[in-house]
Amino acid sequence: MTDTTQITAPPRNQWWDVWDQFKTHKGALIGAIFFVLIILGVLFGPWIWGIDATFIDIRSRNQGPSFAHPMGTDQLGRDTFARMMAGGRVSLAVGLTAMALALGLGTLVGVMAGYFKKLDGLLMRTTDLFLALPLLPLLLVIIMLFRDKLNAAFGPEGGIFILMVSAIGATSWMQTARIVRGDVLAIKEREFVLAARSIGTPSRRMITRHILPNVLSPIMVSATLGIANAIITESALSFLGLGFPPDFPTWGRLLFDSVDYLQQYPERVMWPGLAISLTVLSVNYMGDGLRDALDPKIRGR
Amino acid sequence: MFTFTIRRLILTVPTLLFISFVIFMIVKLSPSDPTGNLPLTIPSEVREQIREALGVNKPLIVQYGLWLKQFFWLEPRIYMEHAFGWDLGTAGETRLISYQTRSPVMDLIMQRMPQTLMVVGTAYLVGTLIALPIGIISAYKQYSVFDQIGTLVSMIGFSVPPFFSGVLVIVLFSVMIPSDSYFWLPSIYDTTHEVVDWESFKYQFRQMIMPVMVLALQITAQISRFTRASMLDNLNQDYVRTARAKGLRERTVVLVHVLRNSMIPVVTVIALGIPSIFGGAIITEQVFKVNGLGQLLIIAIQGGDVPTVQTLTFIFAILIVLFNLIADVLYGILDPRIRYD
Amino acid sequence: DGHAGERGRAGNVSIIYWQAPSIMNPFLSGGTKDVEAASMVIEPLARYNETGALVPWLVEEIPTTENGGVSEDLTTITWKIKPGITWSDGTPFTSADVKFTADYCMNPDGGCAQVTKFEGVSNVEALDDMTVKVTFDKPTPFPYGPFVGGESPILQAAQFADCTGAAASSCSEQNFNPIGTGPFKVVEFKPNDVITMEANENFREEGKPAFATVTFKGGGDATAAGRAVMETGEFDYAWNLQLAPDVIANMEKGGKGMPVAGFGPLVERIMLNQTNPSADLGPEERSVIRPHPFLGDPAVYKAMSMAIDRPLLVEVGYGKAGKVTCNWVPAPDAFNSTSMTCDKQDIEGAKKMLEDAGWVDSNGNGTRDKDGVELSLLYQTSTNAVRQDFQALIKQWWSEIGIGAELRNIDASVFFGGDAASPDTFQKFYADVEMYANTFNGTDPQSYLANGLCDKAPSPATQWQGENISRFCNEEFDALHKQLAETAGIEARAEIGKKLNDIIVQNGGMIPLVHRGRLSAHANSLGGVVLNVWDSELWNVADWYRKP
Amino acid sequence: MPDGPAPVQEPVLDVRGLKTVFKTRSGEVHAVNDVSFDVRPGELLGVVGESGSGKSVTMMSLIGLLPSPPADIRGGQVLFEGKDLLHTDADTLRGVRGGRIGFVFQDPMTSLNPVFTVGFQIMEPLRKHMGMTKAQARVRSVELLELVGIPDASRRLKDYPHQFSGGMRQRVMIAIALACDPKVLIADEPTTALDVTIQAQILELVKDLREKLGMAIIWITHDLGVIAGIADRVMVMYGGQVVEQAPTRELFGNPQHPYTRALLETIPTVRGERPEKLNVIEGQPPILGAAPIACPFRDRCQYRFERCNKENPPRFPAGPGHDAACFYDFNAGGPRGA
Amino acid sequence: MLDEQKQPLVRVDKLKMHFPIYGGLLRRRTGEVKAVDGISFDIYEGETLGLVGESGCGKSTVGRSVLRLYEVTDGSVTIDGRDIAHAPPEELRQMRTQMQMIFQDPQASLNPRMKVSEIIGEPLREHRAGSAADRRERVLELMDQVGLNRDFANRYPHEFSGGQRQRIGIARALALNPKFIVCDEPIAALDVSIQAQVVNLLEELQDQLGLTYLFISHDLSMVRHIADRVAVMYLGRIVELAPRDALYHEPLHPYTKALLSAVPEPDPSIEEKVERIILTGDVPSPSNPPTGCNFCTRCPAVMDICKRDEPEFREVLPGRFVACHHFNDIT
Ligand SMILES: Nc1ncnc2c1ncn2[C@@H]1O[C@H](COP(=O)(O)OP(=O)(O)OP(=O)(O)O)[C@@H](O)[C@H]1O
Ligand SMILES: Nc1ncnc2c1ncn2[C@@H]1O[C@H](COP(=O)(O)OP(=O)(O)OP(=O)(O)O)[C@@H](O)[C@H]1O
Ligand SMILES: [Mg+2]
Ligand SMILES: [Mg+2]
Ligand code: NI
Repeated sequence: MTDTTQITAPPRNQWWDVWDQFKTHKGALIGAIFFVLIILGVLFGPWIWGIDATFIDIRSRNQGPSFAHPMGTDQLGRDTFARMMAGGRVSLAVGLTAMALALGLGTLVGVMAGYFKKLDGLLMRTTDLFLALPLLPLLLVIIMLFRDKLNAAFGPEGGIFILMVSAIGATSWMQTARIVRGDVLAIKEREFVLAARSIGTPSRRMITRHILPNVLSPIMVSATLGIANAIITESALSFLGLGFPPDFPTWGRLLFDSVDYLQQYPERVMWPGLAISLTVLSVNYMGDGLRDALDPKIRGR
Repeated sequence: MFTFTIRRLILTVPTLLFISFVIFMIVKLSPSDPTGNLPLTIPSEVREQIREALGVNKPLIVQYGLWLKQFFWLEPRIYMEHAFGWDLGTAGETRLISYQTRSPVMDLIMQRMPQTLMVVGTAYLVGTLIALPIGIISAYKQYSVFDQIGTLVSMIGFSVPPFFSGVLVIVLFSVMIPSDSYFWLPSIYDTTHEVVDWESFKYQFRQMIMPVMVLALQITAQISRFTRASMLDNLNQDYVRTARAKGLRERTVVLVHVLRNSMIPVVTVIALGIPSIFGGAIITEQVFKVNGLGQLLIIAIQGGDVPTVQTLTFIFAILIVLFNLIADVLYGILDPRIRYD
Repeated sequence: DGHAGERGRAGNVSIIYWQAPSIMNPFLSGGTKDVEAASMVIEPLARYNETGALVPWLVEEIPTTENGGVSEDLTTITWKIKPGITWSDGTPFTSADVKFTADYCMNPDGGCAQVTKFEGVSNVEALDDMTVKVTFDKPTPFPYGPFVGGESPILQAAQFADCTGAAASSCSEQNFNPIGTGPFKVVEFKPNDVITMEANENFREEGKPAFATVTFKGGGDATAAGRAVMETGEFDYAWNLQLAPDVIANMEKGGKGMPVAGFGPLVERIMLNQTNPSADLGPEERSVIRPHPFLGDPAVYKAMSMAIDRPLLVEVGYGKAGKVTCNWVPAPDAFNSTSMTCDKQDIEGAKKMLEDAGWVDSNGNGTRDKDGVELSLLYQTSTNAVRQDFQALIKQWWSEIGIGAELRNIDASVFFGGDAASPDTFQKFYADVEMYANTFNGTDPQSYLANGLCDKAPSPATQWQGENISRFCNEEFDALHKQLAETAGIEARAEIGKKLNDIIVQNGGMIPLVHRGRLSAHANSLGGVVLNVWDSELWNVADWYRKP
Repeated sequence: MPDGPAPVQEPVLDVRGLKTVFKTRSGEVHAVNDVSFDVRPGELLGVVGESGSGKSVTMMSLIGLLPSPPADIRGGQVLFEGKDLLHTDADTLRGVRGGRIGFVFQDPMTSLNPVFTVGFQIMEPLRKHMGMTKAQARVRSVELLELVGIPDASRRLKDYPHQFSGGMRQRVMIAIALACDPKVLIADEPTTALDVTIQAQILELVKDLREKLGMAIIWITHDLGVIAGIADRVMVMYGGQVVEQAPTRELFGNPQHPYTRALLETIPTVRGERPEKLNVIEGQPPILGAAPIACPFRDRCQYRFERCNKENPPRFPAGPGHDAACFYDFNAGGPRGA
Repeated sequence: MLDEQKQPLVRVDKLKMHFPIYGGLLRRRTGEVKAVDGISFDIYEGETLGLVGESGCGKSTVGRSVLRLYEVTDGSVTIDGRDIAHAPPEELRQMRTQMQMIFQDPQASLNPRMKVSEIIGEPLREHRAGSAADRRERVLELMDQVGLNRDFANRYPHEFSGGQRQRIGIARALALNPKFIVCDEPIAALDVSIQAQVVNLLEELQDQLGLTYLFISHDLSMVRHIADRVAVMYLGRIVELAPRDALYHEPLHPYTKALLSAVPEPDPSIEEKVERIILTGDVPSPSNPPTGCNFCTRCPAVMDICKRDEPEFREVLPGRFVACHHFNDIT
């Protein structure tokens, strides 16, 4: 023990352990690879694939898959592949941001309610209240209510994006809040929190250092469910005519638009349907794997 | 238990009042206009006149007060009069009137209730009945082929929006299959159909198959996942080992000891899902033309029918609050360890 | 075949409307679905046939100046009711019912959606049981507003006596189940869902209707309705299938039914803003002060029109249910001007025209400009898949001739909602061009043509109400319209109408695109369907029968 | 205290060469290695060893209570009433389980099903194994509860486990295990979770019951004090193996395995001498990764020598009814000769 | 240990800790769990006071209240001359450096997501300014002190065995050089062979650093080993407090007697001779303790007065305190 600076054991981040465990879950690994591929695809695909998603080539409309158009074209001759990528960007962006918002809100409320006894009653009643509000109708009303104001401020796409994300986010944080609160309550009783208190750690650091890292796994799991939920809600809103404008591709929109052509051009339904299902599926499997990987009982030694 | 229930019941009153206010205001403030759906050829003076006739232009707080009174005081009395034949002096009072149909909102809701309950309720039942065994077997045989397939199917069920799966089954069973075939299924739900004999029952059954299955797929997906998780939690408990040590059959161990415990959270989740039956499955109803409460709501929203939207939304809220309460009470009843008092 | 025979011989007929009827009283709702559902039960004195011609319905003949039914000074019209007509409850149909109907709708507290039909009516009197005289407060060359067409049917005075004025909306029993003279009567009305009807045993025509019962289903979407008629054969008649042409074509292959199209005066057009909508101006000035920075230049709006490939638009958007048109009023036929053609796209010609007028791309940014004014415009419309396709296509064509366009779409309920507080209504027109379709009721376009009058322009002073959306203003037009209002005789009126149409199109009030028809579908086995766009589609439901 | 049973009696349960392996993600865990022992009727066999030494796994392997996977019983025989329990059909095994062999688990808080009444849980094996009617079973359950010292038994049948205290729950567990008059009762650390005063109650009860019912008892614990009080014979386990076995007095008086010795030395007492400093066994218990090829205790052993690293010592006889798995002969004071 | 010159470092006076129970329609306070119900004791500098009793009798609650991890209901706690029970937050925070705690469950008391070095370094981070390098140096020093290999600094708690984890907990408690440490059953979760290691370590540290311990345990034999004086708790009260040898040799209170007699002896020859006092029944609920003496429901020597009057906790022999009516006459 003479060399005090040299630490022989590698400083191994626990995320590596999580990753090791995650890797052993086959479904999760495949899911993760898929998800990364999809994200890379929609992010960088449009750079590589030269055709613009809004470019109309009216002469080649309603074509089946070919080399020029791997997924065919739509009724105006726009390239479906390009539209799928553009749509994926929006759908995933909606999914990820709405999820992040719901998660942020849910975690904030959950942690506050769980940690500060005084806030608990108030925050949990608020959560109950939100749970008691029938969501879909309210979502519809909210969208009707604010769409135009936001459109005016951020342009039609930006406005509806903000609206969609905040509407979905604001109506789906409650479950997370409840779960997080429950976990925080349990963690608060764990001895290491008491230990930190006996040291004199103030609440702020107590939350960031001890509570939050330990409620991570339910949060992560809600996160994966949240993405799937947001993508699907967006498509349902498209169906009810309240989603993004029709010329603005999202997977939900593309799916909805092509349902009419189910018999003539079944592949048109297939692409967005497949994209949504695969994303949701991979995200769900990832969630399963993450839950296992983040559970120290399973990960243990 | 009893005081707990009473306490919760009392607490629901302010909650509901607050919710009613929120709902009233949100819906009211939305730019929905009762004349929005009239043809363009109707000039604006006429629109204004219609609005005036519908009482849209009164102060908000007056409207809220009136609405509250109608909802909580007038309508219950009217229903009591209907049910018991009393006279409670409701004759001259104006009820909650829908803008679109100019008829009492409550009557509309009552009219829609049967088909929604029939279709969505059956779907919920079927979905639950399918989900439970799937969840139980998946958990018992964790990571088996059955479990993997169950997971896959339920995730697909979770990720396929009903406007897609609905249309898909319609194309498969109503379009591709000739209508004289035995397997042909009607694509449009007949809400006037009455079951009087075996034949009409068969027809009712056939017309329910598709909407019920499309809905049940989603319900199954969710409940089976939940059941599986809950079963897994319990399968590792010590008391299961005790039961085995007693020499009980595997079936008894799982179906009596584990199931009973696992069902406690599942049952409450199922109870919490029941309000959604009344809320209808808006999209599925739309696809199969099961004109239930969901469709009523969506038409009302689109048509700017403010009283209908408010009332319907609020009824959903009441149901949610109520079933939350029921779920909590159920939890206490099912789990002898829980004592709320 | 099933043409003739006893009443009710053909069993049930099923009709699907993807918009569900919410009420059976057209006076309380102007919705087409409601008007048409009601038309099977309650009837007007006269209605339009499929060609747009007036036909007597509950009266002996159509009153005209020739037969003396319309007074020489054009201020009164006298209807003579056919004898022997009874309501479905067996009581006789009299002039008192007609007079009651007028009173009902003209009551200011009733919120009658059809008051425009009674515009200018100063008095309605029952001269005797069979005669009704309508007096107008000024000479009315086209006096066929009240009691004509599906929107103005006759209500039974006895049934609605207690439902006038403010009480109108509380009479849900009456509103759902009006007693009528039509071929059917309501058995059960489920608002926004299903109407069940049965044949009216007191119907005036022997052996009609052929069907004993009607199932009138509402709700869903156009695709499902079309599919139910043409593919699965579950329904006999589907209304207004606003679907992509290839979808319709594919459904037709199902072999169970066929689409039918009819053309009224509905025109999809691009309105050109005559005022300056610049966002830099205050709300009191925006879309009020004239002129527009460049849309007043004939070269610009003509080039814009030439760049459009209308046949392609028809093919992409409407198929059978659309025709190329260059006119504002393409129907009825008599009013359809033939002085312009526009069915050829001419990109080169358009470019040249702009070039000649001095619009060149001097700064190389892709859009032409002149004197520092860029040819770039804001193009708005309501949210609707076909319109967005049109927008995309037209934007591409315009960009080919060097006109830039920014697209915008607004939710239909806002766009057409008429909310004076919203900046996005089509009436405010805070854009350079906007696209929508408009039409008029009946066959006489006089009041429709009034939408081009200077003083009908929406402005802050009128709370943005008014139908002259493009703020077109032309002295010649105003004068000519005045002349129309004083002219009787269909031919003379048509001549003036065409001229008015030409003035507005040629002076850049609008760019008409597609003359839209209505497309419905009926089962192959359903006979007697005559699609009528001038009146209720179900106008002749009494004549429908089942082909063997 | 009865001094060692008559050796002529046939064992009721005879375990020979039991091997149990767990297959886990990170490789195999050899939890039980070649464990052999027997119990005779009326005898109380104490099993001690530190946590993870394989005590519970051994006992659960006997009656097929280990879930498989991950558990895999690799070999051995468990002779009970003339049958090999490792190789009988599931039905017979179930008949033995709960019928002929009763089991009491460590944690009384979680071992009872929380949603069934205590009565239901006691009556279950009675109805299953003894074919009793409900009424008969109820009478018998009341008897059983009274036997284990629960006052007001007939009323408490209707109560749920959470309405009982820990000690009472453990009594209920014992009542369940005794329900069908088992020949063998296996108690896996039944008092570890209880307070000393309650533990004393339970120990008193077991002594009583053994005298009354005359069954064989296998009593697992890691508290040598408990063993000293009730066991006739003791078996010490370490690292998945039996390292020493002897009659109780013999073991405490003349331990023959370094682990046993060290263990006896580390334990503080409330009555005996109070040493200034506690003795410790340095080091950590072994990891049971692979089948042992050397003595599992070698790393912590003071008497270790070359051979210990190469061979796994077999159980050498060390006195009457006494054997120890160690190459060091304490009687002789040196390594065992070849 | 009855060295009168020695000053008490910790002085607990009539400490009460009642947890409220809410119930009824309005969630009113309907009662309270009297987890600690008026106890007093002193701990002298450098001494170890053992606190024993059955599960649920309030031992942990005492330990936590003394460190003011709970807001006490009544009574006072003075440590090193400063009133802990009523100190304002900032002062309390500073005083925390003087008093630390070691916990029962070495697994639960370490944040599973922090590295060992972070765990041990946390108190330093909270209370000592200083560079990261200084801190690290101190952490390694502490690890040496408790016998942990320095190489383990970057590992996570789950990579350690129970005994090692407890050493981490001890190192954390030592980080700020406290005077007083509350050990709340520090060995209960450990295996017998490991327990001795930890106890020895605690003793060594006490000698080296002059620490004062409140050693909570239900293991009477371990307490006998480590404590100088022992307090026996029953249902929220201390029933007996005495120097170690005296207590084990000759317990005075009937409960102490029963408790001691219940401890099994790992020696069959002694075990045979032990006279067991088997207590009947269960411990009453602390929310509804019996009137009079707490122990009267189970006491083998119960008298009438026990059911009426609460016995006073007083010194019956020099240095020996008992709360029992049997000792009423002794003054
Ligand atoms: N399901 C399992 N999967 C993998 N390893 C297991 C499993 N169950 C037990 N083990 C391992 O088997 C070994 C023996 O465990 P066992 O439970 O028999 O110990 P024990 O002596 O009963 O200890 P304790 O005193 O803690 O009850 C341990 O090393 C343990 O880690
Ligand atoms: N936060 C709390 N709220 C309510 N009651 C509590 C709380 N903490 C402890 N109690 C109650 O106070 C009593 C004493 O608890 P405490 O944890 O101090 O006992 P203990 O002697 O430490 O027991 P153990 O040996 O099991 O740790 C118990 O009845 C317990 O239920
Ligand atoms: Mg064990
Ligand atoms: Mg404690
Ligand atoms: Ni003896």
